Amino acid sequence: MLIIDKYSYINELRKYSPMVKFYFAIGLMSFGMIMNHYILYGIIFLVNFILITKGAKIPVNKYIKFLCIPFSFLFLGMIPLLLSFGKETTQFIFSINIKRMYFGITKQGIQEAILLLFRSLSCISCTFFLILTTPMNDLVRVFQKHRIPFLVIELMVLMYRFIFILLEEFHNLIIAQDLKLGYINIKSSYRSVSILVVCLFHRVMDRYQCLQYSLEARGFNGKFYM
Amino acid sequence: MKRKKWVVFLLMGTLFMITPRITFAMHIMEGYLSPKWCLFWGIIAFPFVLKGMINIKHIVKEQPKKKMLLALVGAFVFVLSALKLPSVTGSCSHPTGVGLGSILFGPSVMSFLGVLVLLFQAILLAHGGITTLGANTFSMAIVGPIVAYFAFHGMKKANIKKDYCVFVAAALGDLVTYMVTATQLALAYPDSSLGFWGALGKFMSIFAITQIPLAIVEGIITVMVYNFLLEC
Amino acid sequence: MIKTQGVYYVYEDGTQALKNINLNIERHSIVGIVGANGCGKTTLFFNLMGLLKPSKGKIFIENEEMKYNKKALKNIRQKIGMVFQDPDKQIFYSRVYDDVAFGLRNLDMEQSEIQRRVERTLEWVEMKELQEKPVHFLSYGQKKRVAIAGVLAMGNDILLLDEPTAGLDAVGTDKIIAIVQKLSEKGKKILISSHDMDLIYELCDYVYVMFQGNFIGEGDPKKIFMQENLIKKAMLRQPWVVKLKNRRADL
Amino acid sequence: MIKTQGVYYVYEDGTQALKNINLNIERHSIVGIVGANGCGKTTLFFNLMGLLKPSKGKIFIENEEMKYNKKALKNIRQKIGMVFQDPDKQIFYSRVYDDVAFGLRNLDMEQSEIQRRVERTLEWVEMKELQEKPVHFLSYGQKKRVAIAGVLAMGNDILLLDEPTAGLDAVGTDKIIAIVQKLSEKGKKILISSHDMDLIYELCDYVYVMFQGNFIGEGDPKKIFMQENLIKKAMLRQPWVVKLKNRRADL
Repeated sequence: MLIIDKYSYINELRKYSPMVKFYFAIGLMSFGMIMNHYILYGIIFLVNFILITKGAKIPVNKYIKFLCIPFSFLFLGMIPLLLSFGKETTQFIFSINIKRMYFGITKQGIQEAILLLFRSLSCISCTFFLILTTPMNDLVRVFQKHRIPFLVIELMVLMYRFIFILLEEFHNLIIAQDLKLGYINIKSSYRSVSILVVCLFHRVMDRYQCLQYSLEARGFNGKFYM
Repeated sequence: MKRKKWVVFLLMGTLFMITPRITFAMHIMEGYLSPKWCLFWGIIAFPFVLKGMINIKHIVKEQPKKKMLLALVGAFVFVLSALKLPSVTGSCSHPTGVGLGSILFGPSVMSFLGVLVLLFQAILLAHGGITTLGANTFSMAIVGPIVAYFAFHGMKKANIKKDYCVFVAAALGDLVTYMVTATQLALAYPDSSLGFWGALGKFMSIFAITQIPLAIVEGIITVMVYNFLLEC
Repeated sequence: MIKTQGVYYVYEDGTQALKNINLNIERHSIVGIVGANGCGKTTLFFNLMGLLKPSKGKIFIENEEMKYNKKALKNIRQKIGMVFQDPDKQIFYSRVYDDVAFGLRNLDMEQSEIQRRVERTLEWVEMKELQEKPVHFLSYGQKKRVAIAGVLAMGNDILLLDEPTAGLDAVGTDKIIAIVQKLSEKGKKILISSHDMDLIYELCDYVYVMFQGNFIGEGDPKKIFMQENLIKKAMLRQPWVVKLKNRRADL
Repeated sequence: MIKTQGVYYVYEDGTQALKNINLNIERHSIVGIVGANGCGKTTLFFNLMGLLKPSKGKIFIENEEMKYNKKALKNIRQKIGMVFQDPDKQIFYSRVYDDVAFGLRNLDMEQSEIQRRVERTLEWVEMKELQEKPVHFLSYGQKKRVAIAGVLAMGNDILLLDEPTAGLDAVGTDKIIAIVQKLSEKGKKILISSHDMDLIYELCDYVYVMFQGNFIGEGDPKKIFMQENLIKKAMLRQPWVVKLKNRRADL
């Protein structure tokens, strides 16, 4: 259902130690950010690209699709960097005059934007390496070894399980609404969305009731051990 | 009454037209902030999250089964954030769920669960990021919920009609979240000649102003949800 | 009314869910699709409803090729209705009446017409007296009938029923069978997916046997279910009535 | 091992769910409880597990009256295990191993012993090869087997199975039947609630017929299911094998 999660279980690097993968990804990301050079960022991106597509055997077209997920933010966030104000025209490559101010694209802006683009792509590629090759259940073990509070671990483990249950319920309800033309126009869409949220909320509470019984039946003693 | 509704819908429609099509995944992405700012926002967010965690620890100490409820609520918020709010232009936006969550569960629970939700979003959806977790937590899980919570309860105390309280809380929670995001970006990338304020203007116009119609949508839907919840 | 031509469907992760599906329900009134859990029955239904788009092949609804724009889909939804296996996945209102009225309200129908339709449909599935009840007070079988009413109210000509009797007791099953037969008499076309062989044997006048995304057999249920090897290959079990006949023949 | 004496149960909203239930599974190994949806089977199981407390009447576990303090309940959980109808409501971990180990870890067992037990149990239900898969990738039937493993790992002597085959296809059902038979051979007592008459007929050596919270009949399945009127009153259907026999007698 969540495609990144799916790949994290079926990729070819799944069997390697999650600890190694975790330190590799975080280490590479931090190293790049500290050195802050766009050639290094480029190299990191390429290394991860090869590891993900050749090592983990994630199809190239799928990986490119994944890279598009954060693209909208990247695109929107770049605009303010590229555009800037100034009192003189000299610093601008292209500008328009508004009263006594100039507004346009500066060389510095382009440089800044390019560096940011490289940094973001290199960092996101490290994250992708980690999340596409290491399933959540392995990551939890890594967190556990780093002495993250036990309560956090417990909640993460439970949440991970419940997310898929609720997500399935959620998708089914949306399909059922769609089949009854629930999203045919804006008015019905609003009605559908709000009833969907309410329905899901009630389901959450009902589920809690049922889970309490089965928890007790299984001899729960207060802790969700790992 | 019916006519009034149509006026509202018409207004909404026009607002939608001017909203850009790309309006989802507004968490600050991986690598967007320099290490300095990552750390800074992490440190700022930490005490709030810790407070939330201590509160929750008290609850689950008395009733360990409540852990399940918290995890269910966390999963619920995660799933809501994957919800697509429909709009006229055919584009979609994701609600923050900040207002609803804050009204239903209180801001301190939200700040702690919020971190977990953001972490899951980074790991399972590649929305946001690990390095920017602190910054995103501060905007989505701390400031947004607190503003929504106080807006709701402040207005309720002033005997304002419930619907308006809910609407303002949800819309404001959404809007403030993105205003904080814009501020965070402006701090990290000040304008070369106009400095922070210049940058704030630029980022606000992209990350906050375009969010106004979406905040209104979220407000309306939250009101509908709230009323349905009261009904049953 | 529904026809498919070499339909294939591949999921995002590469799983082949449907392979060369050729379905034609034109000359039959109640058609069954039998297969083990996970053989692709639901995926096929989702393709027929236009919720999923075939990776290859064509689907025809009333001799027109299926299109996937909003207007075309709106049309399809008014022609074909689908009832899910689990009624909880299809019922979202807490009041029976509201739930059945949901689809009609989306069509911007007049209040009085909605009421007329909802009441008639609820009468039809024998749920009229319970229309004011909250859904969570209903039994599983009653919920199932509410879900069917919600789809029927739309007035579709073709109905897809996904495992309509799963989890129901004898009485619940009988009620569903009666509803399906009544619908068929009214001229509706019905497509049922199930792994309940007895049900399919009793109801259908044509049957497709599905296995791992393929149709591995089709024909008159009376003949199909006699082919022990085919049924075994599909990981199914012969209907009891057929077993009975076979044993009698042995005597 | 389990015995009840005039057990009544009334829900908070006033619904009488159980009326004068007298159950005794001492002399039988696989006992069936049959009844239509909503007749009170699950409520009875919850009472036997100590999850609900009877409004009136007594429950005996190994000749001791059930107590409801923490220690007594902990004891009961080690003697009786229950598999719920919906595995999604019983499985807490997405890692199969962790879920099966859950009950054992609650008992503060040693790590090596836990591992031994979990692996043996998973082998037992034929889920060993799938243990690396997360629960959300498993089919319904596979989840069901994980849920059973989680209960079996505890090594209880008595097992309650609530609708163990609901929603399963022929292959899934056969696997559950095989598991139940193997368990019974190992000397475990098993109590199955179901409305699948064929299943109960095949498996059980004693059966209770339940209707609206009452036991309206009990005895050897071979005899009980011959009483057509009783079965009809309970809103059930005779097993096919019995129908077959009757027809043969008619010949």
